[in-house]
Amino acid sequence: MLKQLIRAPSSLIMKHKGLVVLIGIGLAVIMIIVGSLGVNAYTKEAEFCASCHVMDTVYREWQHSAHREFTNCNDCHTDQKNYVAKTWSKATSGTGHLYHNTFGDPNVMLELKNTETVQENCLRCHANLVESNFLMDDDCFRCHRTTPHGM
Amino acid sequence: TRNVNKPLTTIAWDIPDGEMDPKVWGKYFPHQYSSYQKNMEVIAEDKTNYGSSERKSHIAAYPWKQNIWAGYGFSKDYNEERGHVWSVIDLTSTQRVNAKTPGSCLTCKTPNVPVLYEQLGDDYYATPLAEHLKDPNSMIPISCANCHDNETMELKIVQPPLRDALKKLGQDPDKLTHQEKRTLVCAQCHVEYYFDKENKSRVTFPWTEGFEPANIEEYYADLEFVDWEHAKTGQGMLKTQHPEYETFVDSAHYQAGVSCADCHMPYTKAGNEKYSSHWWTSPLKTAEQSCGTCHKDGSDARRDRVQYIQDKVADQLHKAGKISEELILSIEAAQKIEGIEQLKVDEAKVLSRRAVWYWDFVAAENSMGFHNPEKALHSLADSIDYARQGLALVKEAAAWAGGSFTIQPAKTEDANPTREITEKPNI
Amino acid sequence: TRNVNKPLTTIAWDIPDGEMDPKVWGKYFPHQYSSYQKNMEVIAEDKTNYGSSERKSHIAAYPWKQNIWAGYGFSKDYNEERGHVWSVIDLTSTQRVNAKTPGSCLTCKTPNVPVLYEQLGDDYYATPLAEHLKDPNSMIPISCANCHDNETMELKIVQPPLRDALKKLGQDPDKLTHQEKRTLVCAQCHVEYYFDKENKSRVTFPWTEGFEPANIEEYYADLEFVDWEHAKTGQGMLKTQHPEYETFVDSAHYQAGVSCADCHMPYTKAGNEKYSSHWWTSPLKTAEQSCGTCHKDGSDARRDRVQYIQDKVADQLHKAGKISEELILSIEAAQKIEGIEQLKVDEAKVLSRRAVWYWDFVAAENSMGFHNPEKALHSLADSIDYARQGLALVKEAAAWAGGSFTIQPAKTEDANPTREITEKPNI
Ligand code: HEC
Ligand code: HEC
Ligand code: HEC
Ligand code: HEC
Ligand code: HEC
Ligand code: HEC
Ligand code: HEC
Ligand code: HEC
Ligand code: HEC
Ligand code: HEC
Ligand code: HEC
Ligand code: HEC
Ligand code: HEC
Ligand code: HEC
Ligand SMILES: [Ca+2]
Ligand SMILES: [Ca+2]
Repeated sequence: MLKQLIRAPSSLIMKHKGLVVLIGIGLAVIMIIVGSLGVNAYTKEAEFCASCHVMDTVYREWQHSAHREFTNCNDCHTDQKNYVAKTWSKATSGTGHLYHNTFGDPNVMLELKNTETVQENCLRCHANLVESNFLMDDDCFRCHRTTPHGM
Repeated sequence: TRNVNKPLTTIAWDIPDGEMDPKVWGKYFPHQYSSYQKNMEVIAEDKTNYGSSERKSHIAAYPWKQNIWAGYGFSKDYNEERGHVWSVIDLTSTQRVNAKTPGSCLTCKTPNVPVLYEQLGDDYYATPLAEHLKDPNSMIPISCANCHDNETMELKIVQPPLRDALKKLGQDPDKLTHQEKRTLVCAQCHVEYYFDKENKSRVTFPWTEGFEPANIEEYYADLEFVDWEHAKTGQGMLKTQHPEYETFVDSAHYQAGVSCADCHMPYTKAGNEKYSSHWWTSPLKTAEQSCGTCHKDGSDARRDRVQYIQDKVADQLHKAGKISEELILSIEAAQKIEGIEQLKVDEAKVLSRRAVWYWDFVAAENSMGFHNPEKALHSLADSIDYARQGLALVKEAAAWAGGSFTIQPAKTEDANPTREITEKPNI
Repeated sequence: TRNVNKPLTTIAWDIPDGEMDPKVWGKYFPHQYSSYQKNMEVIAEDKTNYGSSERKSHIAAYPWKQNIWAGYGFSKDYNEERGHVWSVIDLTSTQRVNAKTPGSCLTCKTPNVPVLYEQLGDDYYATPLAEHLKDPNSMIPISCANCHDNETMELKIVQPPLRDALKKLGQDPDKLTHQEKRTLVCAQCHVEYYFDKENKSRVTFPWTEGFEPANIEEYYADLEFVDWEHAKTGQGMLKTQHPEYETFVDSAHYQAGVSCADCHMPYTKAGNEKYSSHWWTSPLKTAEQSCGTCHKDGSDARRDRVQYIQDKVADQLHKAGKISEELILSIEAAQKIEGIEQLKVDEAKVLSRRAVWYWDFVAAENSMGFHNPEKALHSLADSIDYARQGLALVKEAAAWAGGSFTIQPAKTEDANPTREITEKPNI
């Protein structure tokens, strides 16, 4: 079967078109799962994020904050609603960071874009503190400018 | 706590191997250096209820210490500790030091120690202190090289006794996490120690039984160790020295992952930059930054709470100290009574050793119990228990022998004066 | 702490004035009611290191209590407390109660008290307990009406002694914030009290000097108050009862605005709804909900920390108790020695009163020191100090009189058995 595949690829593939597509999809799914498991594990710790120079300041501030024992960067900066959302948010923003870091000026002032994600994450941990007051609807970091970092 | 071994990468520096002068290191790190220079400050008004950076006599303040330590250097000269930069000056001017003092005493006072140790090996310890002091580098007080690697600026355990102690506990001093090192660089010095007389006066940390006062007492008992023979009772005694780390190591803060540096080296803003304060002093002076990172109830609330704890500890501490003095003086007086049952007196003497040990574990510790209130108060209850047991024995034995005695507690006026210092550290 | 006096608005209820039956209240509030019913549970395996809901004898567990309280009801019958719904059954079956017991004893056991008090005024207290118990409403154990207003469901201070005590301190019991009431509804009962014999056995809280054990000791000294005369020494003694509030009131948690309800009545999810648990028990059983609101380090870390504190307290507590027993037995024995100096013995007796007071302040408190570790450990150091002082006096005096004595500590086997109970609360 293998030999045949090598000798006459096109015809065979055409013949078993459905099967091959299925195998292909299967392989792709496995690769995505294995890959994202790996990537998620590899990018889990704050040290990964801090491997970029631009992350130095925010990293050191986080490391001096009350949050260091319980949270790392991803707890706030990636969508934690579910596994797929987490992986997707990592992949998209990670590519962005890589691009900017490689081709852009890494010393540009950083600014937070994904405020919604961060806000949701604050609530993920602190909802019970604020659920009985109006703060629920306000951006936490409007007041908590330096939690856990920022000048 | 996680491993955050992250080198500084945005600054360039070039510090030669073996460089000890803080001025050289300071060129590259001006914020850390100028906060380091603040360790020279001695502002009398700036003191807190129980902490201070004034070189004042503990003996005059708590006169009973003269009798507790009779026959030992501490009864003659023992002062409130102050900033790191005074370390060598204070060492060379204390009356506890004499021509026979071994090099061991230099161990926690200068960055020259790891260098000397590399040169001399274990002979470093037994070499007389006076000998070591001929090397001008020994006059450099505690400085950058005591805690940092000159190439990476990472924290590093350089002091031989802590390296030994960690290895004995199965830990590799070169494979600690950054967060662990933020406590352990301090534990290089802020720990109880003894001179291992069977090993060339090697400075050793008595940690293998555990960190409770009872564990360390047991360690010394197994070793039949004595720091000095008491001048009034003849009992072989123990002296505790600055057990900050041993006290802290199972506190609420330690369990929560907090390190010495979190409180004593708060992250501080200088214009657009942040740096770790290198002014090691009472965190109550910097409560906003030191405690505010984690405690949002304001620095007044923090100070109130610290005071609640410290007042309770101080109350039992001074009470326990006075009872120990009473016991020692009573043993001294009762021993002279003819026909007194020696067995009872001997029992009381052993109790005086124990009472003083459990008292000193808190007295020699420098936070008035704050570093671990439960451990401090538990230790003081033990001290009072032993001292009062001893007193009961002595008084009963004296009465059986039909002899009465009176005692005369020491007074502030009796205290030996501290030597004046005019020198200033060159840093 | 803020005032969050927000009435319940989404539920409609109609509870008649004076209604005391929890079943009626429970119809409208099924979650609160079914958690309330859990107070009936006595699961032996479910106990924690130091807490429990099993009605087990404290006397058998710590036999020295028989001698400490000799001549007082507590030496015959004193059990671990359990769920609120057992209050009346446990009251009526304790051997501390007899025909002469005043109505005062009913005060913290049933919602019928405010009603009886309205009817009888201050005569309520001196009326015999047996008399009050004829009213079937007095058989209803602690229930909704002890803490809630039937119309608004708001928390309310209904118990006369706390209303009196607050007024004496200048506070209006009807103008407290909601957060204050989340502690003070418990302080209606979980407090030290005495019967003011000059005021018709009125239940009174000794709070005007402060909440430290030393303050309350002073309060009683000024009053020349005695709870009972000790059967072995003749000394007029004090008994502490459940000083949970007095212990808690200047703890770290209290200062941080935490209330009894925060830990003992955690907000709990039932499907889509949330309610305050009405199963008052050890918060260690519900650490996730009880502590997790504020402490994010997981319930195992919390339990470890509680254990660290409680082990330290228990160690000194049991030590202190045994020393107090030794003192009492020694006084008893020494008193019989001919020619013994009575002045010394009298001094020792006073010390036995003090030693027992400072010990009982922690022994009678129900958290093994957790509610305020510093206060508990400070109190125990005092207890040990006083007891050992007394022992020294007695032994010395006996020796001077040339008489020796031996003592025989109580054993578990000596303990009077607890009365069996078959009744169950009808709730
Ligand atoms: C390859 C280098 C690199 C790594 C690794 C890296 N970043 Fe970044 N990051 C950058 C650069 C460059 C920027 C600025 C460009 C921008 O605004 O997208 C940036 C911007 C950001 C921003 C602000 C912009 C936004 O998306 O809101 C956040 C938040 C952020 N990074 C978080 C993280 C986290 C979390 C990780 C680890 C999971 C991480 N970074 C890893 C280089 C990196
Ligand atoms: C507890 C939540 C939390 C954690 C943990 C956290 N961040 Fe942030 N991050 C925020 C918030 C909130 C902001 C917006 C700050 C502001 O605008 O004041 C932010 C902003 C940023 C920014 C852009 C703005 C800036 O200050 O330059 C970067 C880059 C960033 N974070 C990276 C990181 C990295 C890398 C880590 C891990 C070392 C991390 N964050 C950990 C909450 C978090
Ligand atoms: C994964 C859980 C988690 C997330 C996400 C999180 N926090 Fe926290 N936060 C904690 C914990 C745990 C603590 C308590 C730390 C301590 O003091 O021991 C804390 C403490 C705090 C504090 C008090 C200490 C301080 O640093 O000021 C503030 C304010 C705070 N968080 C705000 C925020 C905000 C704002 C966000 C979102 C930007 C956020 N938190 C996201 C877990 C979280
Ligand atoms: C309008 C300003 C404001 C907003 C918006 C706000 N906070 Fe706060 N928060 C405060 C203030 C003021 C404090 C008091 C303590 C402090 O930080 O000094 C506080 C304290 C806290 C604390 C620490 C509690 C403690 O004492 O341990 C946490 C956690 C917290 N906020 C979380 C949040 C979260 C989550 C949000 C968003 C849902 C939020 N805050 C939104 C002003 C705000
Ligand atoms: C949670 C905060 C905290 C931590 C962690 C901490 N300390 Fe302290 N330390 C204090 C406080 C508060 C005091 C009391 C200061 C006072 O009384 O003014 C103190 C006092 C001291 C003093 C005496 C200061 C003086 O003014 O004389 C020394 C020395 C000290 N600590 C060393 C250490 C060492 C070493 C460690 C780690 C093993 C450590 N501390 C960990 C808060 C802390
Ligand atoms: C393991 C480390 C270590 C060793 C070894 C050590 N010290 Fe110290 N020394 C300290 C620390 C930490 C302090 C500050 C804390 C304190 O004084 O309690 C200190 C403080 C001092 C002070 C100033 C306060 C005072 O006591 O008057 C003098 C003087 C001193 N040491 C002399 C000596 C002498 C003499 C020896 C040898 C017998 C010695 N040291 C051995 C760590 C050490
Ligand atoms: C007694 C120990 C000790 C001494 C002495 C010491 N440091 Fe540090 N240093 C630390 C600790 C602990 C940190 C905190 C590391 C962290 O939090 O990441 C630190 C951090 C630093 C940093 C990293 C940036 C920052 O501020 O957090 C620099 C740079 C630094 N020190 C320079 C110096 C210089 C220069 C000297 C001498 C003038 C010096 N240190 C002396 C213990 C010490
Ligand atoms: C090489 C030894 C050594 C190391 C390392 C060390 N200390 Fe010290 N420390 C001392 C000595 C010695 C003194 C007393 C100096 C004197 O009184 O002359 C002292 C004094 C202090 C004081 C009292 C200052 C005052 O004003 O009263 C504080 C606080 C302190 N150290 C904290 C720390 C902290 C925090 C660390 C770690 C980051 C640390 N030390 C590391 C030896 C050391
Ligand atoms: C990095 C975080 C952090 C820092 C910095 C910190 N604390 Fe704490 N503190 C904690 C945690 C965590 C607890 C324990 C409560 C808990 O387990 O959640 C605690 C508990 C306490 C308690 C109650 C414990 C007791 O024994 O009564 C006091 C008091 C306290 N801290 C005072 C201080 C003071 C004063 C400072 C500054 C000198 C300080 N803390 C700095 C995190 C911190
Ligand atoms: C911060 C949390 C906290 C607060 C606030 C608190 N408690 Fe407790 N309580 C505990 C813990 C923990 C225990 C020990 C339970 C154990 O040993 O199993 C305990 C034990 C008790 C017990 C004994 C329970 C048993 O199992 O036998 C009683 C009764 C009690 N508390 C009443 C109170 C009262 C009344 C208040 C308010 C004045 C209060 N507590 C406030 C945490 C708390
Ligand atoms: C001020 C309120 C108050 C008064 C008055 C009061 N009690 Fe109690 N009682 C309590 C509390 C709270 C508990 C549970 C805590 C404990 O047992 O320590 C309790 C527990 C009990 C128990 C069960 C545990 C045990 O001790 O065996 C009995 C029985 C009891 N009380 C009998 C009495 C008697 C008899 C009197 C009158 C002499 C009385 N009570 C007066 C509040 C009170
Ligand atoms: C020992 C005091 C006490 C008793 C008895 C008591 N409660 Fe409560 N109850 C409280 C406290 C405290 C709260 C908490 C109020 C808050 O946090 O807002 C509460 C809250 C409530 C609430 C408000 C909603 C909630 O769950 O927070 C309802 C409804 C309620 N109780 C019903 C009852 C019923 C029904 C009974 C009798 C079966 C009862 N209670 C018995 C003290 C008590
Ligand atoms: C009307 C008096 C009264 C009030 C109000 C009251 N208690 Fe109690 N409590 C008691 C009595 C009595 C017992 C012991 C019952 C028994 O053992 O028969 C008790 C027992 C307990 C126990 C021990 C339960 C066990 O399983 O061991 C806890 C915990 C407790 N109460 C907590 C609270 C808390 C929290 C509040 C306020 C929300 C409160 N109590 C209010 C009288 C009261
Ligand atoms: C509503 C908030 C809250 C709740 C609920 C709470 N705590 Fe705390 N806890 C605190 C605060 C605040 C501190 C003091 C530290 C501080 O000041 O930040 C503290 C301190 C502590 C400490 C250190 C104090 C000491 O004496 O060592 C321990 C241990 C602790 N809590 C255990 C518990 C346990 C166990 C529970 C549940 C039974 C609990 N806490 C419930 C807020 C809370
Ligand atoms: Ca000092
Ligand atoms: Ca119980």
